[in-house]
Amino acid sequence: MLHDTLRFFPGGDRAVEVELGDGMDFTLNFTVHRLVAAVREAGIAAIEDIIPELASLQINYDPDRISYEDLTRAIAAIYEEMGSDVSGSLPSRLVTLPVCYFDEETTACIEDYRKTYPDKRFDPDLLCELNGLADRAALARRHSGTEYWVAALGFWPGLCSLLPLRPGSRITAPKYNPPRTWTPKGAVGIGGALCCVYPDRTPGGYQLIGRCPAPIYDGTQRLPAFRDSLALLRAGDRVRFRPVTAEECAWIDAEVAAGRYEHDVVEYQIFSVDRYLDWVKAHGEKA
Amino acid sequence: MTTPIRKLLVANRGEIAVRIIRAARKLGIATVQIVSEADREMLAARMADEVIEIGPPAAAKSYLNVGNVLDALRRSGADALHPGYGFLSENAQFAKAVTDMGRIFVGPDAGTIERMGDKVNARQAAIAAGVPVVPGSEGRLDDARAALELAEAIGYPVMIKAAAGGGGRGIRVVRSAEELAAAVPQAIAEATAAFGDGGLYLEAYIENARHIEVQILGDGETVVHLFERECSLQRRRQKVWEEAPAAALPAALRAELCASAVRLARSVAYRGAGTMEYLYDPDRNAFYFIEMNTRIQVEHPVTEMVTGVDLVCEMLLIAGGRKLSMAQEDIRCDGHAIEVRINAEDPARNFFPSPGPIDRLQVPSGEAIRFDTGFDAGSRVPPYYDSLVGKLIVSGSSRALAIERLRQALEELDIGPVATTIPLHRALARNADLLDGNVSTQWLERWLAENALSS
Amino acid sequence: MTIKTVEAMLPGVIYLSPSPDTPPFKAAGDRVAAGETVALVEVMKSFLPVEADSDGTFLGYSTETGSNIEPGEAVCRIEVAQ
Amino acid sequence: MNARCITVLKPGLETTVQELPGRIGYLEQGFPVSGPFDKWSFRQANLLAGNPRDTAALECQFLGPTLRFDCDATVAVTGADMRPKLDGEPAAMWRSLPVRAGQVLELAAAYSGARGYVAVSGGIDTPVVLGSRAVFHMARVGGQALARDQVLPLGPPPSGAGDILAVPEASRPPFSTDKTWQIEALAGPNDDWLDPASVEMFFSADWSVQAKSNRTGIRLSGPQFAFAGRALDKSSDHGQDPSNIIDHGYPLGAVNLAGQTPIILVNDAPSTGGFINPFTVASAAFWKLAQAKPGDVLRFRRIDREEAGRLRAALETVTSAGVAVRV
Repeated sequence: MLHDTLRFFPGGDRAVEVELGDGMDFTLNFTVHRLVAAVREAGIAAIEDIIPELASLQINYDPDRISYEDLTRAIAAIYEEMGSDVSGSLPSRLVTLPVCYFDEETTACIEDYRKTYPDKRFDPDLLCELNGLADRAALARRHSGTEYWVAALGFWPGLCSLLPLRPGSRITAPKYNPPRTWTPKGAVGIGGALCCVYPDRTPGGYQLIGRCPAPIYDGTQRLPAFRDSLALLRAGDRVRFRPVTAEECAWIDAEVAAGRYEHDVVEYQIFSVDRYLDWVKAHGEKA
Repeated sequence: MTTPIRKLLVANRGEIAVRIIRAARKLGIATVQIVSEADREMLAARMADEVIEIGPPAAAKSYLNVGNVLDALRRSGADALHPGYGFLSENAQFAKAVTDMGRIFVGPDAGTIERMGDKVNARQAAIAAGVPVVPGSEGRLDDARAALELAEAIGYPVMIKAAAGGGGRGIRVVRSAEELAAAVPQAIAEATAAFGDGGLYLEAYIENARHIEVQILGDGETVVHLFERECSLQRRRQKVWEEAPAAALPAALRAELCASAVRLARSVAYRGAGTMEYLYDPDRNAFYFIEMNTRIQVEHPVTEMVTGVDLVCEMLLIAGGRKLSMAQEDIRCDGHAIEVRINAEDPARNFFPSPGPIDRLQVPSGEAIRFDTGFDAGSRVPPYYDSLVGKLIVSGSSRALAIERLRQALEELDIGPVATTIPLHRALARNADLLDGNVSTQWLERWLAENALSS
Repeated sequence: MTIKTVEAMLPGVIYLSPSPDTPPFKAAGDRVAAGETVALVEVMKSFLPVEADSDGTFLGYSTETGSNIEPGEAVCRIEVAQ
Repeated sequence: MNARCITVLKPGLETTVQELPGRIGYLEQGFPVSGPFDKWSFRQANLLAGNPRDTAALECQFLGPTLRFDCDATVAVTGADMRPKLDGEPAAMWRSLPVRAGQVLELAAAYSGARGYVAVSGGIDTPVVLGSRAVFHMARVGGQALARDQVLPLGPPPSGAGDILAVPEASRPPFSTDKTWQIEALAGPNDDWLDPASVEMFFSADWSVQAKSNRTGIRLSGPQFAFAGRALDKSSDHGQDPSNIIDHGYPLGAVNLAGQTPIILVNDAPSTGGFINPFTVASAAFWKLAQAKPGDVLRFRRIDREEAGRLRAALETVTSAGVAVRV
């Protein structure tokens, strides 16, 4: 749900939170990204960083170059000009990531947690039950049967929040409580209505369903996909998961280790929200 | 001389406890000594008629623990309490609790301690009594113009400091209007960055300040002074060497200084022994009141040596309700006395505290030599309290003779194996600046920075 | 015989046992060797050992587990045979 | 002629290379800004070493490193008092120290403050990663904490180096002597999620710094918060706890409320997350957070943006070149 106008919340003397609406859905997030693109386009020199998030964006600025009042006025004007009806298009790369569902490493991680918290239901079983899926194969089919929208990145370098684009592909789950102390690098998880890939071995709270052997974070920038950054994904990209066998997964691991792996990235695609929303309507569902 | 006090609780330790017990004995008063677990064997405990243990070594749990000290007072049946110096001696609530129990607190009443113990209040009282204070801004200054006008009135050099700061923070000295104009914006920025408050104070900078203090005695009506002491030799604001009278004070100014102290004490109907502390500015030839101590001071013996008055006895007599036994004209200052503080600190290791055993304690004796200590051979200096081992006090008919006597006495004084500051005093007693009386409150730190001492 | 005080090097929270459900590192009367851990200080999510600096007999702790400690504060006392 | 470098003999406790302004422009991919925690001490160290004030230098935490200089250089030590020694002799802080090749600088545990800075003429010349040499240790971005025997390359010495400079005491950051710090903070962005009485409570209570604090967050202990209607009656997208909110950006210096534990998000903090940030510390007050030790008490003083600007300007003045004076 979009607010009627932007709401500004100052975050100290160097940041402002710009809230567009209340809720977690694609159209709201798409509007966030359109506004971010328009603000970038405007080239306000005092802006240092912009963080697009699910329903809001944060702007870090140099208050000695622009006042809070002038900045928020400028952002409101840009939004006004852009119009709040959801239409238009954005450049969007399509990244295909291999995933080995219910692999050994994530299974070991879940078992490790269950040693301390034996009541914790095994993650894939919990997901099947909560989402009315017959078995693990059905869970893997539901998960890999859609493109995902990279709604935001944050919390940890390269950690992404993915929203499923295909109606009916939504999988929901509660988060671990308390969180895990570790998660395998590349683990694929579900929390709330979001999906994520863990960029590194970090603590975490999403329910785990598999592992992606293609790195989405490379601290040493060794692989060609990391020429410009240590993180693979950017907000506004789309991700598709391609199921692979344990054998193929091991082969990819070896290619990565040898520094040869090339990510499957289709650059320069344009994502048209009008065509997408038409498609959703044709599927008889609301986005 | 008689006093209604029959039994006195000594609420302190070390040399001042011994000193109080001696005075009490002279007046026929029984004594009760409180001790922490670490002080059971100390000299004062062995001298007192009774001993009450009040808690573990840490001062906060024993000598500073109001509940425990009051409990000891109740149990002891003492009708008076002498707080000495430090610990609870200037704690107004404690003094009130003692009198609320129907016992005598040897010192001024709680109201006076509270009023004169607060620097700001004491300064107000001094201004009201016509006692000069360091000239400066009455309130905050927030801009350069006000600072310039005031500095012109006071005369350079002046010192600017942050209103919100403390402990010498944010102080800078300027010597001309040009320097002031440059320094004020910088000082405002520093104070803003440091404290979130850019307000400044400005006051006269006293380049070669000497610390001079006046001893007074009052009985609530009459106040007399016992002349002044000079304590300019200080390290980290701790006095190291004290003299009476002050060597460099012109006679006319001395009379005015002592009179001002009497005036201030009289204005608050002071009762007991007290000390008015001043800075003397030789360049402006002026003195300024800084604060008052409402208790006996460590360096009181130098005053006793030159006046012949037993200050601790007088305190007990006044506390017992007697009027002053002497008039101002009865008090004379004869000769010169010097006290040096012997601390268990190693001057060769940057005055590192060195508590430990005292196996050797040889004290010089003779006419005009006094050694006040809370230890004897076989004791230990515990690590929990201040490091004062003893005070060597000498006098002579002139300052030069007193210094000569001090030098000899320091040669004879032998304390060990604990490290002490005796080597520092031996070096100081031979120093030309000191012999000439050419020192200031900054002198010792500067001298220490330039001269390595070996123990 | 001299009594030595072991002091904390770092500010933080002091722990007198290796983990919450184990007994303290040392009890009165225990032998202590120089370099042995007698407590832990937690700072910045790291646990750093407080080590005895001489051999001797452990006399007791001077602080409580879980309390805040400053550099230079006493952690425990050790009687050192000379 | 030796290469211009430093060898790490002892690493200290998470000693890192830091640089200003930090890693700018990568927050949207989840990279924190990093950079020195106490900018005041950091810049003064650089000025004393003859460097531009934002040059890469070392940040030491609680326990400093031991470093051997493999070339002649000018060094400066500022910040927490880690009692530096040069070849075993006490060395002065807050002034330029000329060192010769082979000399060893040793820093001990911090007696006052928590973070010390060591700047070297020419600066530390580690590789630039995503625009900065600042290290985010936890994710190994820009390198990680110093390790024993690591060799740190130095940049070319600045021209005109070699003056012996000092920062007068009045211009140095004043560390608390009574274990309490006044921290200037602004309300927002999410103060409307708290009960108004809890907003007032935040600015009047004593908050104690937990030992679990580090460069990602300063964890506080103190009284409990009560929430406003907005936090208690919200759509399920926000999460179950009253302090949950739909994932949003985290401002630097935000007082992040996860359950009832406030965590001030500092230089290496997460860029986004799902908890509210009712208050934000003024950027010019960060240095105090850097120097607060476990058990110290923080008291927050409410200020507005205008006053935050005055504080920034003041900090700018005391970290500008003129502050270091010739000895």
